[in-house]
Amino acid sequence: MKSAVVVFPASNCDRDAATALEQMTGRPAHMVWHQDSELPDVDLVVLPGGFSYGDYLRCGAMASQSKIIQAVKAHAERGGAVLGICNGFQVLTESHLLPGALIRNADLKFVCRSVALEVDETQSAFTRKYDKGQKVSFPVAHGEGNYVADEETLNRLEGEGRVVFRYAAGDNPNGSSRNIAGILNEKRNVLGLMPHPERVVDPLLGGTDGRAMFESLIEALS
Amino acid sequence: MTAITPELVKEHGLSDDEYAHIKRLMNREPTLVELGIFSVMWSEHCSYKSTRVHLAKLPTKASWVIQGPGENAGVIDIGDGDACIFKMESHNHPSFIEPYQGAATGVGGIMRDVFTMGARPVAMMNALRFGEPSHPKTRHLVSGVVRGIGGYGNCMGVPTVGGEVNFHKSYNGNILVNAMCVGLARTDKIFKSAAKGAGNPVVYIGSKTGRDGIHGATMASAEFDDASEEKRPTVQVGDPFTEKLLLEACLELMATDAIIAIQDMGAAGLTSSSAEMGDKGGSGIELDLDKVPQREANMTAYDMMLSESQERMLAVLKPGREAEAEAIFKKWELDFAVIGITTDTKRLVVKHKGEVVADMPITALSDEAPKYSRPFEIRPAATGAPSFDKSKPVMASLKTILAAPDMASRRWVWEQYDVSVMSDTVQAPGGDSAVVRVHGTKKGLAITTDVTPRYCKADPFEGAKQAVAEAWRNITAVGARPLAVTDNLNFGNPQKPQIMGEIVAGIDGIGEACRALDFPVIGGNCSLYNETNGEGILPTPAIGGVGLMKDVAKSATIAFKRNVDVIMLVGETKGHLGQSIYLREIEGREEGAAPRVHLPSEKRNGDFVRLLIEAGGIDTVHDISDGGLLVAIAEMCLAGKMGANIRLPDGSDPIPFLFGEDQARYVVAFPSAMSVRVTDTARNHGVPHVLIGCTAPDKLLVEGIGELPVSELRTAHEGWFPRYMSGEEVPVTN
Amino acid sequence: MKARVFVTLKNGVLDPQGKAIGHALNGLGFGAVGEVRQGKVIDIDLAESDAEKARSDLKAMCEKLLANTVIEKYEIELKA
Amino acid sequence: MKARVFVTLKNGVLDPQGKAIGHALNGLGFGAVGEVRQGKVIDIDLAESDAEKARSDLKAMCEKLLANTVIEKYEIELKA
Ligand SMILES: Nc1ncnc2c1ncn2[C@@H]1O[C@H](COP(=O)(O)OP(=O)(O)O)[C@@H](O)[C@H]1O
Ligand SMILES: [Mg+2]
Repeated sequence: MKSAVVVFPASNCDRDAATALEQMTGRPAHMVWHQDSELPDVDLVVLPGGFSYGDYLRCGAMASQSKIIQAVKAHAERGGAVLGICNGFQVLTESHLLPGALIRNADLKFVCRSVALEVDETQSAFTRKYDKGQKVSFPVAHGEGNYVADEETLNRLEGEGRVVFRYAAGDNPNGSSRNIAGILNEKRNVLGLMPHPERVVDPLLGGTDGRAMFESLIEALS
Repeated sequence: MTAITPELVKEHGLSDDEYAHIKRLMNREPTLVELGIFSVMWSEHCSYKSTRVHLAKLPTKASWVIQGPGENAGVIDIGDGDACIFKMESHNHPSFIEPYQGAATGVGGIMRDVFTMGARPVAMMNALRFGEPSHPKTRHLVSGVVRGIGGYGNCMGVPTVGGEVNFHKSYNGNILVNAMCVGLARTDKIFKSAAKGAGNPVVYIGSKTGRDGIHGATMASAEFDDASEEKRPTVQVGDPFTEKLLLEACLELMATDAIIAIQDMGAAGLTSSSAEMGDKGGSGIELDLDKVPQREANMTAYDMMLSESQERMLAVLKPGREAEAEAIFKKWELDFAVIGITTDTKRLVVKHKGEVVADMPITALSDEAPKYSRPFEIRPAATGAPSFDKSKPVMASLKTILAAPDMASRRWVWEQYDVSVMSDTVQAPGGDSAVVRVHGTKKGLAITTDVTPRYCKADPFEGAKQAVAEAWRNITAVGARPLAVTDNLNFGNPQKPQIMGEIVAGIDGIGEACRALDFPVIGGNCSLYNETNGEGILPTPAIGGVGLMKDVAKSATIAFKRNVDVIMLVGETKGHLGQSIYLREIEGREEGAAPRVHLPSEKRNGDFVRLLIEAGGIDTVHDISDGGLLVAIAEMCLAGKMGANIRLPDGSDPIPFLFGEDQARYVVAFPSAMSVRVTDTARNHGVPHVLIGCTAPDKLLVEGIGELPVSELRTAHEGWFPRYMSGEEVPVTN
Repeated sequence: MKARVFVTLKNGVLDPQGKAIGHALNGLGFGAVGEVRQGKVIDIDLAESDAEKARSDLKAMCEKLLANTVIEKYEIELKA
Repeated sequence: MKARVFVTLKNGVLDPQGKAIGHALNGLGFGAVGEVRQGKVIDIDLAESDAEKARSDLKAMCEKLLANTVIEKYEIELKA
């Protein structure tokens, strides 16, 4: 699987994503500057976590206007896989590649801790190696991960099996509607999620529950 | 030209003698700009005039020290061509005025000190002291400071991996916010601030200059700014986004060989950075202020030289490399301007609108800066072993202690920090030291900050020794070899002989401990004049320590791991209750002698514990500090989500044994099959040790005394901070 | 020309900040405080003398960047 | 009664958000955009019919909570 990681000004999980990708796929990821207008020939594009443009105005808003986003949209249009993690998820909603919006955590505090998640959907290139209903634990680290959308959108996401990860009952760190932690687009090739799978691929660093996501992608895209 | 009146001199914080000396050095009256430059360069903050003679006594050398005090940060060699660069600094006063921005810019400032030397910051720590919880300002300050630290550090993408939080009434009007940054570089790619050579371009990079935090602002606004309607805010606002760009741009420029010298603009911005670079390089510097990127209209030379706008750097480049550098800063969308040139005159010359507004010998700002041997008086240390009520129920006391503001879990704090970004955090907050892997290797850095201010109050010398010893112990407890420290000396007014005595004794205590433990001081910061209504804060010489381990996979943690592991107490227990948490929280008294650190025992016991961890198989260690043995064991139960059965050695007095704060001690747990090997090794090394029980499910039990479910301990320990911060509870303590 | 743009949450969209402020104000004894909503105000210096053109540019800025029209609405105010 | 409170940074205080927004707008081709400053607007429902009283309450709210008067200033607007 060939992959690229987009670097926005003040992305800060770009190296983490690249390290995880290299560790899991055995080949280095392309680092793509936000001002570039083209993506290299890759199967997966990762929009990493961080604070693109300082998270000023709204998280992900300015990054969604970057040149590279047109290319990311075209890649998604062609059926290429796109994974937005944390700030990357925010960029995806701001670019309208995913519905809804991410607003301030309900308790207004930045939260960094491990959360219990349920894998709700395994019919996707991102999660086929998980079991449906499997409980996994990923860290979150964000101040604005509270997913909101109108009822109709929420119903549709659920009805179409596009809610991929949910915070386990009682462990919702941000007040997200219906405990939503990660969602797919209609074509199921774009995933955005607030928790960080790339931070749980190394047993020394608090777990390996994120590995199956990369293994799923490798199987689906190679 | 503005006449320099005695009032103006006074408003610049210069004494009559100092001003007379300035006139001698200049051979004339200074201009206003020159006066401003002298005032900041000769300030306590920049010149260390009260402490320099004493700081000179600290041990600063070891074979692994690449750079001791004197540069922006200290540097140690951690093998394989890797260097670790670190420093701690205070932002106390600004954080009291505006907790969010004060703490945030404190974080930003210390990061610049580290990346200006070529390092990528990899870990942040924060040592915080607040007033008593019942004080009306405390909650607001805690909330703002923690948000500010997180706001800046999280955006930078550097994990904040530990720190300290204390509450005490002596900080009611003067909180302490000390931040430490640890970075990594290659030993052959370390950048310094000596602007050697003449004719080299001086370049300004980063944010534009505004009128932020200008000293003597009251005076300045009356003098030069009749147009402005508002009083100028002296608070600086941090812009972590720009800092992140500045970090990446600087590291990119550093990968070339275009830089001769580079220095962040910290306190006293353009003034101190240019003066220090010229001083260290033995050169002169000529600045043209018209070239300085400016945020506001009509800025005066005085404004620009004294501005403390954040996220700025000054560099000296090799001639002809300007375009290359500029391209990098353009890419990162940062301001870049050539604002001057180095000369061979050893003078700082500042031009503005075609006029020379300052022209002064650089040595007048450095070597000639005042240095005082202030009178000091060493107050006798508190003595005696306090009495206590033997009938108080031990388990209830344990619960009370675990829920005390100084002892309760700091989870509420650290969950607001990104602790795992950069994917190298092996041990996040909650243990003895944070452990951060050196990216791409098996090596790890162990990082801690420590000081117990109540010991320092009772006995400044022993207390300072203890701070070093505890840092050394915390690093040892995870299995790392302690290598070096940075200090942050927070004290009251040095012009009071009693306070000066605390400072002198404190520095001597640090020196003695660092020498004995082979733990040199490679950097530091002094924050003096910390007072509330004329009362000094508790003397607070915070110690930031860094150690190295060869293989992070072997790092020990405090969590009990297996049922029926043997629990061993390492070190001698006499039951020292003076100045203990037990005495304060249960008996309501702060008295008696502070515990003494016997440095040879400290070293012997610690070396033994490290040996056990390094040999493999021992993965559970906790040092014993605040609260004593039973608190340490309770913390190990909480972290491991399991219990323990403890048996007191024959003849021991329960309360002093369980809650005494004797030094040089650790709790170690291991499978019983290892008992013989471990006890033999201890005997061979002459290390006092005793087996005191074993791990167990669910309950902490002390034989013949009582028991508590771990869940109940958890509720007590985890509950206080969130309850307090949500406004539900304002306990009256200390 | 100076412009002021208001960006506020659409009705019905959850506003955690507004809620927290309202709660805190009640807690401070301001009992008369009912619902509170927080939004942004963005002041812009525009080198543009034609009010029509300014207004249409500002509208474009809002649609493109200043507001997230999924959850926010905006108002534009031109001054002198 | 409804009130609108504006909380904005004092002049001279660095506004990183405004700066970044201005920069982004320029980057999007809005060349006429000069300085940008971002502030907050807080809309408050007040169960208070006396305008005088409302105004003085709002002032107290600003001083106590809504504005950080070290770096921010505020304006109060009452609406029917
Ligand atoms: N301000 C803080 N930020 C992050 N972590 C903190 C902070 N204060 C305390 N901690 C963490 O809480 C744990 C307990 O702190 P402390 O009791 O001071 O440890 P010790 O006694 O081992 O020095 C440590 O892991 C420490 O790093
Ligand atoms: Mg410890």
